[in-house]
Amino acid sequence: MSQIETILEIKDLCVEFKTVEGTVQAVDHLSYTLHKGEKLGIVGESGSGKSVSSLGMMQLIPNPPGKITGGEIFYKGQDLVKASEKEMQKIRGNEISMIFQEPMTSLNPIIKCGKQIAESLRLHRGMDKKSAMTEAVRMMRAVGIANPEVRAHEYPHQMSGGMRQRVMIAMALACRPQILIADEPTTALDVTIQAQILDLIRDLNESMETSVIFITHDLGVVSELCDTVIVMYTGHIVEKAPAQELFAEPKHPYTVGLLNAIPRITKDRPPLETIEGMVPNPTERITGCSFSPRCPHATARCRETEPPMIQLSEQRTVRCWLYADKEKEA
Amino acid sequence: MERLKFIGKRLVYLVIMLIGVATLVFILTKMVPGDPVTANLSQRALGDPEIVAAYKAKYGLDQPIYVQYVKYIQNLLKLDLGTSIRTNKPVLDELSRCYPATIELALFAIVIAAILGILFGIISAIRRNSVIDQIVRAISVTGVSIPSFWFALLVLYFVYYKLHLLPGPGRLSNSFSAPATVTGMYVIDSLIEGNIPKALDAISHLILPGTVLAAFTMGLITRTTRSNLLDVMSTDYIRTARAKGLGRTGLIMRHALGNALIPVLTVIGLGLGNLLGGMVLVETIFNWPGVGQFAYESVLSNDFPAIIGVALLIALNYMIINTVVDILYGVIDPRVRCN
Amino acid sequence: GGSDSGSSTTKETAAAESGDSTNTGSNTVVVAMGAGFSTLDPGYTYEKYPPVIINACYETLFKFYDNEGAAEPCLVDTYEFSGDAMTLTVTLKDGITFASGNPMTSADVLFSINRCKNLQGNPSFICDTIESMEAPDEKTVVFHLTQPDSAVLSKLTYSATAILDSEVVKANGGTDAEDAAATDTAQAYLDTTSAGSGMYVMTSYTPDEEVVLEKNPNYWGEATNVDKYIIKIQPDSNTQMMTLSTGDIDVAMNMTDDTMAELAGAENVEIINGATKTVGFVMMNMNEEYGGPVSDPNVQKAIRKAIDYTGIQTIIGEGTLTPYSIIQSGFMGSKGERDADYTNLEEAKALLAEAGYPDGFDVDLTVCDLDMEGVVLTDLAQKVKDDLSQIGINVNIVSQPWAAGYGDDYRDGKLGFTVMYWGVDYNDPNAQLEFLPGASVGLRAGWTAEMAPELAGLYQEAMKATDNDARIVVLEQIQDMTYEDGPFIMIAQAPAHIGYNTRLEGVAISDPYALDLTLIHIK
Amino acid sequence: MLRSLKKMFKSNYLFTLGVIICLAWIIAAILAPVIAPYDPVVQDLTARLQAPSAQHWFGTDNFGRDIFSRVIYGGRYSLLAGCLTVVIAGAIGTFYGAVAGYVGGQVDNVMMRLSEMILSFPSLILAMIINAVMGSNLFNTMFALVIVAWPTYARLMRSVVLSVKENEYVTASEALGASKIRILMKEVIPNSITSVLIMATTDIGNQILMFSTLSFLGLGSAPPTPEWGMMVSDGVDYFNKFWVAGFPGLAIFTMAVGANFIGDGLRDLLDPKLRKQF
Amino acid sequence: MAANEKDMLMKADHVKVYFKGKNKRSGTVKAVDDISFEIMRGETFGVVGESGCGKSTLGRTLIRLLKPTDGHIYLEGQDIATLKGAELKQMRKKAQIIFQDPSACLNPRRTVKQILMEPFEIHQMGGQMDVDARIMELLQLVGLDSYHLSRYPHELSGGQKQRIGIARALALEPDIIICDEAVSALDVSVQAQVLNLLQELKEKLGLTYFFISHNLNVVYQVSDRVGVMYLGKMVEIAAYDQLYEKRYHPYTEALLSAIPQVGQETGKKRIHLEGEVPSPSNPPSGCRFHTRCPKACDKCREEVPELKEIETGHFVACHLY
Ligand SMILES: Nc1ncnc2c1ncn2[C@@H]1O[C@H](COP(=O)(O)OP(=O)(O)OP(=O)(O)O)[C@@H](O)[C@H]1O
Ligand SMILES: Nc1ncnc2c1ncn2[C@@H]1O[C@H](COP(=O)(O)OP(=O)(O)OP(=O)(O)O)[C@@H](O)[C@H]1O
Ligand SMILES: [Mg+2]
Ligand SMILES: [Mg+2]
Ligand code: NI
Repeated sequence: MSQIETILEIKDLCVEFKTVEGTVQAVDHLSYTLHKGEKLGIVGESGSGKSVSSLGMMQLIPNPPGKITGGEIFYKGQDLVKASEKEMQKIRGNEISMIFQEPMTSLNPIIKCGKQIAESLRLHRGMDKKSAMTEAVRMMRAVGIANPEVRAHEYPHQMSGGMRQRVMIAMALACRPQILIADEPTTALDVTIQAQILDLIRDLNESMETSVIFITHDLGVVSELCDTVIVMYTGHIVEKAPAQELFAEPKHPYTVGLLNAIPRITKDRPPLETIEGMVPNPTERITGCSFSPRCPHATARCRETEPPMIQLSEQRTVRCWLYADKEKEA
Repeated sequence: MERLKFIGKRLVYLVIMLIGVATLVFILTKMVPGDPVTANLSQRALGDPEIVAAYKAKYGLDQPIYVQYVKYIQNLLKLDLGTSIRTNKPVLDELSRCYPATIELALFAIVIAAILGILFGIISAIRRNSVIDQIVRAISVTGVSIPSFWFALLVLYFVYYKLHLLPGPGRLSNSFSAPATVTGMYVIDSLIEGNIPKALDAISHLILPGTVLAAFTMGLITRTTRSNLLDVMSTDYIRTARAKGLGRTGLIMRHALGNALIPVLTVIGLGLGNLLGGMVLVETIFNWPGVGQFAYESVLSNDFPAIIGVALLIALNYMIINTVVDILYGVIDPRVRCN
Repeated sequence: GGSDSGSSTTKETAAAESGDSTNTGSNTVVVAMGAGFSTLDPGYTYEKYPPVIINACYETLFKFYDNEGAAEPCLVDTYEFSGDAMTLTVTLKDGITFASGNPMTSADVLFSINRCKNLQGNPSFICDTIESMEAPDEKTVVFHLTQPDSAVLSKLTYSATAILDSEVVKANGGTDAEDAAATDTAQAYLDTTSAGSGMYVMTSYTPDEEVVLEKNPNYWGEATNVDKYIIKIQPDSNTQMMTLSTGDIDVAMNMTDDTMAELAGAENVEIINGATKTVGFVMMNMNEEYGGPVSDPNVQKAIRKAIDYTGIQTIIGEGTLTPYSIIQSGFMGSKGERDADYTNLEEAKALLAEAGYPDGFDVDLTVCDLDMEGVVLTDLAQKVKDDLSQIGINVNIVSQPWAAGYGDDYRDGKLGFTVMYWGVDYNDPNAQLEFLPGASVGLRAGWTAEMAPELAGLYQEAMKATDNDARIVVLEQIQDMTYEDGPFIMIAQAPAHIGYNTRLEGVAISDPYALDLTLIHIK
Repeated sequence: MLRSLKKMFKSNYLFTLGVIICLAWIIAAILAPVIAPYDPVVQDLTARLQAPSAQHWFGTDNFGRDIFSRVIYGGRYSLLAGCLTVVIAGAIGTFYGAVAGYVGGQVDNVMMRLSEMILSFPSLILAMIINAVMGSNLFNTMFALVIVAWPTYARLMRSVVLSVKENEYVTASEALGASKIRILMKEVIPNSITSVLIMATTDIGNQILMFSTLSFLGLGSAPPTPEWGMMVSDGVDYFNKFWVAGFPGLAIFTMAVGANFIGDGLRDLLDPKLRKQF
Repeated sequence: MAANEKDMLMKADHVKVYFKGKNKRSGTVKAVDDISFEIMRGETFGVVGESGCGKSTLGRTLIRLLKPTDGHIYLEGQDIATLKGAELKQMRKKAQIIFQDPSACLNPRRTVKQILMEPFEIHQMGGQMDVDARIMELLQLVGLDSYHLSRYPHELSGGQKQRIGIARALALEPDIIICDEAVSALDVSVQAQVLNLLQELKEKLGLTYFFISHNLNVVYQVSDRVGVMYLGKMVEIAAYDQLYEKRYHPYTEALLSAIPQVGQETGKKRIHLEGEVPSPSNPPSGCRFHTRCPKACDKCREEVPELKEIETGHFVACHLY
C-alpha cells in the first residue's frame, strides 16, 4: 500500500434540500479521498446523508429541492461539481457507476434486462446492437446469472430480487467503471442472497480493480467487505478508519454507541447498550458537535463549538473534542 | 386453452353486462310517463282510438310489461333489436347506418386528442413550472372546462362563418356525393373509390366537430400525461437510467414515456367511450348524422327499441374499448402480460 | 341507379369545386330544410318536410298552385260532386306517365289511395271520409264519401294521397289490401327512390343527412331548368344562415327572424318573411277539475284581453300575424287578423274581478319542449306569464317533455292551462273545425258539444257546404262566435323565413308543401 | 397544512386564480339581489336584444331582460346544482365504493358490475331518459346527474380502499377486535377520502357543465328561471347577438375553469407523490 | 426444560394456511404448511427465516387475523381456530400484535390519544375504568410523555411511533404479543432501545412474545426458544443456548454463517447457499430445502422429513438425523 493512487477526492461537499418544513443540510462539509481498488464503506443512521453524498458525486441530486451549495469533487483532475451535464453524462455509467437499494424498482419494468445492460454499452462504448447484447450476456454470466442467454430476454418482474440486483450490478459494471457506488445494494435482500452479492462485489473488485464505495447501515456488512470505513452522522463524517481498526477500537462516542447497540450471537447475550435520544430533526441546526445532545461524554465545549476532523494516524480521523490533544501527539 | 377460457369468460361477462344494461333501459323507458304512441302519432291521429290501438298492437305495447320484457330479451339474444317506433325500420339497420359516421368522428377526435394531449403533456412535464407549462396547463384546463355546445358555436361562428377557414356542418361539401358505402366512413370510402379530393373534403369536414369533441379528452390526456411523466421521472429506474449516463432525450423517449403512457391508455380508452356517448350535442350542432343525433331524436319521441339499441351499442363499445385497452396493456406492459 | 349517378356527379362537380361558391353556374340547387321525419314513403308521411320532396317526385289529383286560394286539378282533368255531395267523380288527364315510363291509370289512383288508407299510418285519417272508390274505366275514378266533405279536394292534394306507380310499388312489396299495415313492405324501396309521375326522381336518401332529386326523364309536363336538387337536412337555423351566406346552399328553409337579420345586407341573398298557417294558441280547460280558475269563461275573456298580441309579434318576429280567431289568415273564409288594439288591461282586470278574482290567482302553465316553426313554446309561455302578471295572475311555468307525459295529458284533455301550437294537416279551413266544441281538439280543452250546441252544430254545416260562398258564410259565423269566447286563444300565426340565393327565382313560402320545388327556376 | 396552503397561494397562481374566480361567483350568487341592477325575469320588449352598454353591461335578451342580472342570478342554480350533485353523488359513490372495496370477493364483484353498467351507459342519454321519467325541473335534473355521476366516485373510492385496507393500521384495528363497520368508518374511509375530495373539487366544474348541457338540451329548470345552460340555449337563436349566449357561456366556462384550477391545486397539495416535488 | 414443567400458553397443532391464487395458474400458496409447536407462558418464541417463508402468515394466524385452512390453535386450552363473533372479540384481548412498519401501523389521521383510546372504545371499557389514566400509564410504560398525546403519527420519530404501537398492543393487557419484525425498520441505535424496552416490559408484565424477524442476530438476542422456518415449514426449534452450541439443520447452519458479523475476519469460511428461495406456490418435493442444501441426498428429494426431537427440546426436520 505504498504508492496508493488517489482516484476521487471530495472536498467540503455541502448539499442542501429546501423542503416545506425548512432547509435540510443533508451533507455538511464532507471530505474524503478514495484510492484505486479501495473498498470504502459508509455507515450511519438513516438520514445521515449517505445516499445524498453519493448522489452528489454523480450530480444526480434531484433539483429542486436539492442543491450542491459548495465543495469540490475531483475525479481525474476534473471537478465534477462544475462539470456540465454533457460531461457528466460521459462519466456516469462509464467511469462512475451506481447501484441502488431497491432492486425491485430500480429496473425499468418494460425493457428487457439484457437491453438495459446493453444500453450503457451502446451509449459509452458505441457498440452496435448485436455486440452490445453479446457483451451484456457475458456480463450477466460474470455476475453469476445462470442461463444468461435466456435471462437477457426476460423482463425485470420475471426475476427475483437477487437476480435483479445482479442485473443492476452487471449494468453498473458493463463499462468497467473506475468507481462503483453501491447504495445499500443488499438491504432489501435476504441474508443468504446478501452473502452471494457481497461475494460477487468482492470478486469483481479484485478482478477489475474497481474502487467501491459501499453504503450501508449494517455494520456487519462493512466489517466483512470494506477496507476503510466512514461513519456519518447528520451530514458529517464523524470517523474514518481502516475497517479492522475501527471495529477493534472505535474512537468516536457515536461509533462506540453504534457498535454496542448491535445484537450479536454470543452465548451469554449481554443486554444491548443504547444511545440515548434520537437522531435530531434534519431541519434543526445544532450548535457545536451535532452528536453532543446524545453523547455521554459531551462537555460544554462540545455544545458550543463544532469539533474539527482530527487526524489520529495516517489513516484515522475522528471528529470529536475528546481527541483534540491526541492530535498533537500524533 | 387458457386464452380460450379467458375469451369465453370475457364473452359471458359481456353478454351479462349487456342484458343488464338492456334491463336497466327497459325499466327506465317503461317508467316514462308518456307512451310512444303520443310521441309518434300525429296530433290528429291521436284523436282516433282505433288508430292508437292498432299502433300499440303493432309494437306490442298493449301487452303486459313482463311479456314485453321477456320477448325483448329473447329477441335480443337472437340479435334482433326490434323495430324503431319512430322510423318504422329495424333498429339494427338504423344503428348500422349512423354508427359509421359517429365512429369516424370519434376516432378522428380521439386521434387529435391523443396526439395533442400527449405532446402537451410531455412539453409541460419537461418544462415543469415554466411559462410554457403554465400555458399548456391553462389550455388543458380550458379544454376540460369549456362547455362543448358553446365551444361548437364559437368555432362555427368564427372559423367557419366569419373567416371561412374550414367547412362547417355536414360530412361532405355539396359538390360531392356520398361515396359508395363500404365502411360507412366517408374518408375511407372515398379513398377506396380512389377519390382523393373527396377524401380530403371529408377530412376537412371532420376538423371542426373533431376539435370540439377532442377538447375535453385532450385536456384529460394532457393532464394525465403530465402527472404520470412527472411521477415516472421521479422513479428509481429513471434514476438508474440517469446514473447510466443517459441524456434527457433518451431518458424521456426510451425510459419514461413508455411507462408514463400506460395509464394514459386508460384515459384514451375512457375518452373514446365518453366521446361515443357524448356525441349528442356536437352531432346536433354540426348536423352530423350519427348515433348521437339518432339517440336524441329517439329519446324525444320515446322510441324505446331505438333507445335501448343505442344504449346497448354504446355500452358494447365501451366494453370493447375496455377489452382492447386491457389487451394493449398486455402488449405495452410486460408485467400485465404475464398475469 | 344510385351509385353510378353518384360517380358521374363527382366529375362534374370536381370542376365546380375550384370556385368559392360551388353552385353558381351549375344547374344543381341545394336546399336546406329541417329534420323530424324518417321516411319518404308517401303512405306514411305526415310531417312538415316530406311534402317538399313528395311534391317534386309525385303528383296528386289536385294541387295548390299558390299559397292562397283553393285546390285546383292537377292529374285530374275534370271533376264533379253529386247533388248530395256524397260522391265525387274525377277523370284523369291523358298522356300522364310515371318516371318508369308506365302510363297512369285509374288503377294507380285506387291503389295509392287505398294503400294510404290501409297502411294505417299517421296520414291515413286524410282518407277517413272516403268510404270507397271505384274505377269504371281507365280514366275515371268515383269516390264514395261517408259524409259530405267540403274539404275533400284539399285533402286530395295532400302528399299522402300522391299517386304511386302501382306496378313498380307492387313489385317492391307494396299492397293496398285491407291488411296493408302488416303486409306492405314497400317502404324500404320508397325510401331509396320514388315511384311517381312528378318532375323529379329521388335518387338517394340518407336519413338525417340528404336527399338527392334528379330530373325525371319521362316527365309528361313541362319541367323547370333545375336539373338536380340536393336537399340537405339541416335543422339548425344558424347553420342554414351560415351555409347560405357562404354559398354552400341556395335555399334555406328554416331561418329565424334573427338569423334573417344577419343576412339582411348580403348582396346575393334574398329573404322572404311570411305567415304560415301554423298557429300558436293558449288553451284553458273548460273542465274545472283541470282548468281551475281558467275554466271560468270570464277569466278566459280576461286572459284574452290581457295578452299583448303585438308584443308576441315582436318576439316571434317579422311576418307574424295574429289571426282573428280559430281560422287562420290565408284560409278561404278567414276574417283576417284580430284588431290591433284588442288588448285592454283595464277591461281584463274588470273581467277578472267579475269572475271573483279581483287580486288574480296562481296558476300552473304547462308547456312542452316543442317548437312552432322554430319558435320554442316556452318563449310564448314566458310572454304569456309576463302579460298575465300585469293583471295579477301569477303564472308558474311547468315544463314537461312532449314525449314524457305532456302528449298523453294533452290528448286526454287533462291539461288545465297550456300554450300549444297547431300545424294544419291539410290545407283547408275545415282542418280548423277540430277546434270546435265536441271536435277532437275542442275536447282536449274539455269543451263538449253540450257546452255550446250552436257552435258545435256549425261543424256539420261547414262540412256540407261544398259551394265556396256557402262555406265562407259558415266559417265567418264560426269565427265571430269564437272571437271573444271559448277555451282557445289563437295568439300568433308563425312566420316562415326563407332565404335564397338570388340566382334563383320562384322561391316562395308554401303552406301545403313548405316549398314548391317545381316552381323554382335558375335565372 | 395551512402553511402549505399559504405557500400554494403564493406559488401556484392558477390555484389562486381559481379560488378568486369561484369565490367571486359564489359571492355574486349570494348577493345577487344586491348586485343585480334589474329583476332577472321582468321583460321589457322595448329594449330587446340590445348590445352591451352602460345600462345593460351584458346586453339584453329577446325579452329585453338584462343579461347581467340573469347571469348573476343564474349562478344560484348552476352552483347549487353543481355542488349538491357532487356532494350527493360523492357521498353515495364513496360509501358504495368503500363497501365494495373493503368487503371484497363476490360482493365487490357484483357491486362493481352494477356500477360499471351505469358507467358504460351513455351518460347524457341516461340523464335525458331519467329526466323524461321524472319530469324536468331543477331537482330532477340533479337527481339524474347524481345517478350518472356516482359510479365514478365508487370506482375511485374502491381502488383507494383496496390499497388502504392493506395498511397495517387496519390490521391493527382488527387485531384489537374492531368490527368491520368500525374499521370501515374509522380507519378505511377517513384515509381514502382525500383523493375523492380532490376529484370532487374538479368534478364540480364537470357537473356544472353537465347540468348546463342538460339545460341546453331543454331538460333543466323551467323558464324563466335564469339558468346558465338554458340561457346559452336560448341565445343560440340569436347567434349574431354574441352577448345573449356569450356571457352565460362565459360564466359556465369560468366557473368550470375555476373549479378545475382549485382541484389541480389541491391535488398538488394533497397528493404526497406530487407534494414532495414542491 | 421439559415442556410440561412450565405453563403452556399457546399450542399450534398441524396448522396450515393456504392462499388460493386469484387465477388457476398462480396456484395455491402454501404459506404455512403443517406446523406444530408450543409456546410457554412468559417465554419469547423467536422465528427466523427468509422473506416469504411464511413467518408473518404464521404470526397472524396465531392470533386469528387469518383463519387457518386446517389445524388447531389452542390459547389457554381454548381452540381459537374457528372462533367467531363475540368470542373472537373476547379472544382479541388476550393476543395482540406489533407490526414492522411503525409509520404504516398507525392511522395517520388520528392523534396518539385517539389511537390509544381505540382499544377501550372497541371493547366498551370506557365506563369501567379511568381511560385517561390508563393511557397515561401506558405512555409511561413505553417511555413517552403526555405531550405526545396530541401529536399525529407523522410528527413522531420512527422509534416513538413504534413505542405507540407497543403501547396500543399493551392496552388490553394481553397474554401474548406477536412481534412481526417489530424492530426491522428501525435504525440500529433505536432498534436497541426498542429491543430493551420489549425485554423490560416482558419482565414487568409477564408477557409472552412470538417474535418474528429475518435477522437472526435480533431473534437470538431476545428469544428463549428459536424456530427456524423455511418455505412454510418449521425446520428447527431449539432453545437459544442449544442453538448456539449446535445447529443441526443445514439451513440453520447456512443462515447463521451468512450473517455478516462485526469484527469477524473478512472472507471467513461461509456456507454458500446457491440459488434463491423457491416459490411457495410450487415448493420442491420431499424436503423443501433440498434444492439448495449442500448435503442433500436422494431421500431428501422424495420424503418429507418430520420434525423430530433430537435432544431434549431441540427439534429438527432433516433426514440427516
Ligand atoms: N429529495 C429530497 N427532498 C428533501 N429532502 C431530502 C431529499 N433527499 C434526501 N433528503 C434529506 O437529506 C438527508 C439525507 O438523506 P440521505 O438519503 O442521504 O440519507 P441516508 O443516509 O442515505 O439514509 P438511509 O439510510 O435512510 O438511506 C435526510 O435528512 C433527508 O431528509
Ligand atoms: N393474503 C395473501 N394472499 C396470497 N398470498 C399471500 C398472502 N399473504 C401472504 N402470502 C404469500 O404467503 C407467503 C408467505 O408470506 P409471509 O408474509 O408470511 O412471509 P414472511 O416470512 O413474513 O416474509 P417477509 O420476511 O418478507 O415478511 C408468501 O409467498 C406470500 O406471497
Ligand atoms: Mg439512503
Ligand atoms: Mg413478514
Ligand atoms: Ni436489515
